[in-house]
Amino acid sequence: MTVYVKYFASLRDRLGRAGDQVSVAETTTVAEIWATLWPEIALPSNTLAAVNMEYASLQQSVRDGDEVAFFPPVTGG
Amino acid sequence: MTVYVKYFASLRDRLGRAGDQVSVAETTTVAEIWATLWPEIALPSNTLAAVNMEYASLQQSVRDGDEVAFFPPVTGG
Amino acid sequence: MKIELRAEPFDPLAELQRHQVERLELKGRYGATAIFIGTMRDYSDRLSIGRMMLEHYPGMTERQLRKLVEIASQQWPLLDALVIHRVGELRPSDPIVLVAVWSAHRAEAFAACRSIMEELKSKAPFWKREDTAAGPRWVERNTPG
Amino acid sequence: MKIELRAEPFDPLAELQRHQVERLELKGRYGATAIFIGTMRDYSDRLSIGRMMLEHYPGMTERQLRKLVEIASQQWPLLDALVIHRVGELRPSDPIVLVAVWSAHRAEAFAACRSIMEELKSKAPFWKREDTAAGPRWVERNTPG
Repeated sequence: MTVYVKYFASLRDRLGRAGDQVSVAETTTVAEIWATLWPEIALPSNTLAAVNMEYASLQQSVRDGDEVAFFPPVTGG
Repeated sequence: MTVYVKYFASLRDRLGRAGDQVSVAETTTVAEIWATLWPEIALPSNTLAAVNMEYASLQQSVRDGDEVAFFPPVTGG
Repeated sequence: MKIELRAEPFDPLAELQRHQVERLELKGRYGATAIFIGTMRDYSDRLSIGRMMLEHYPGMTERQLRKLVEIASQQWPLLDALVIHRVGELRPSDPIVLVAVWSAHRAEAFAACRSIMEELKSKAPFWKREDTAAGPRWVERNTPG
Repeated sequence: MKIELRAEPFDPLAELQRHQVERLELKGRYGATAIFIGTMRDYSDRLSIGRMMLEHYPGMTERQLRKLVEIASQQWPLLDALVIHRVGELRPSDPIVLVAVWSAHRAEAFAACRSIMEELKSKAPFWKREDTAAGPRWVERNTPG
């Protein structure tokens, strides 16, 4: 299945790109998507994740076509 | 000594006037001023008092020329 | 810091605009503005209200307002504060009170604005007399904050 | 209830004026308006700031803002709420965020306004990058409320 990945703010700057498209097996979790894309970069511990624009845990499974986002702590307001 | 007394809001309406001028002995307290002026009306228990525009207890002594005020709980804002 | 009583209707947003223009030197220094506007409702305890008289104690009211804003300014690092309170005859939807504070960060702005309102409600000598459908009545106490 | 993102500078007081004119049917029903305005300061951690970029996650930001205002509306009896947040390039003294709530009584207005701001700060996906005298830097975390 295909998953669309987005990175924001300092994390995007560090990775050097704003997103990825990745093919993974069914029942893949958010954490496994990161590990597939960035095997040599540990996910920074304060990173937040979202699936389809809702906050998600790293253990959440994703589905075909989902949009997964990784970003640092938010600093609005 | 002479003390100037003011009443406000529902208390003034009930007493039928906005103030009094009263001659009392030295070391008279706020409570005694009320009792002198209104011997037949017990001071309503929620009445607030001020001496020279600062909140005062009923036990506070007043001085010659002081302005003493009695009024119900405040309801501004 | 500015404290005013007004005998005529006032527009809180226009007052804020005017006040900020007078304090241009603060621009860029404050990160937080907390504002409270109290407005006359057209009902109270299920009775329709047509008019309200706001009585005060000239002299003491101003003094107590100034004192409570000064206490808040000592408690929190405020850059500025503005309090305007109506007196006299009000109609429903007329603004009654405006409290605004400016500070570097939001925590102190929220806390000071709320504290000034609560202190004002419990200490500033104002009294409301409502003209209800069932006749005039003095408001006996403020609702807890 | 209205939630908006703005890519250009906005005037919070003018927005409030406009919004209230659109909601004239609420006049006389609300007794309390609590407002918070967050403004860009010209300094941060003792460094002078000349410019700030406010990045967001289009789609998710609006969704999260709407959600947190809805949660506040379920928690307190609000008559109306307005949230406007800037995105894009800001200059010192530019407004960043406006949160306003209208309700019958002050306790719920204060509580809801503050809650919406705290939730926004911790959950709405915005990120600040400041251009300081020492170069650009991402703000790493918000100060506690």
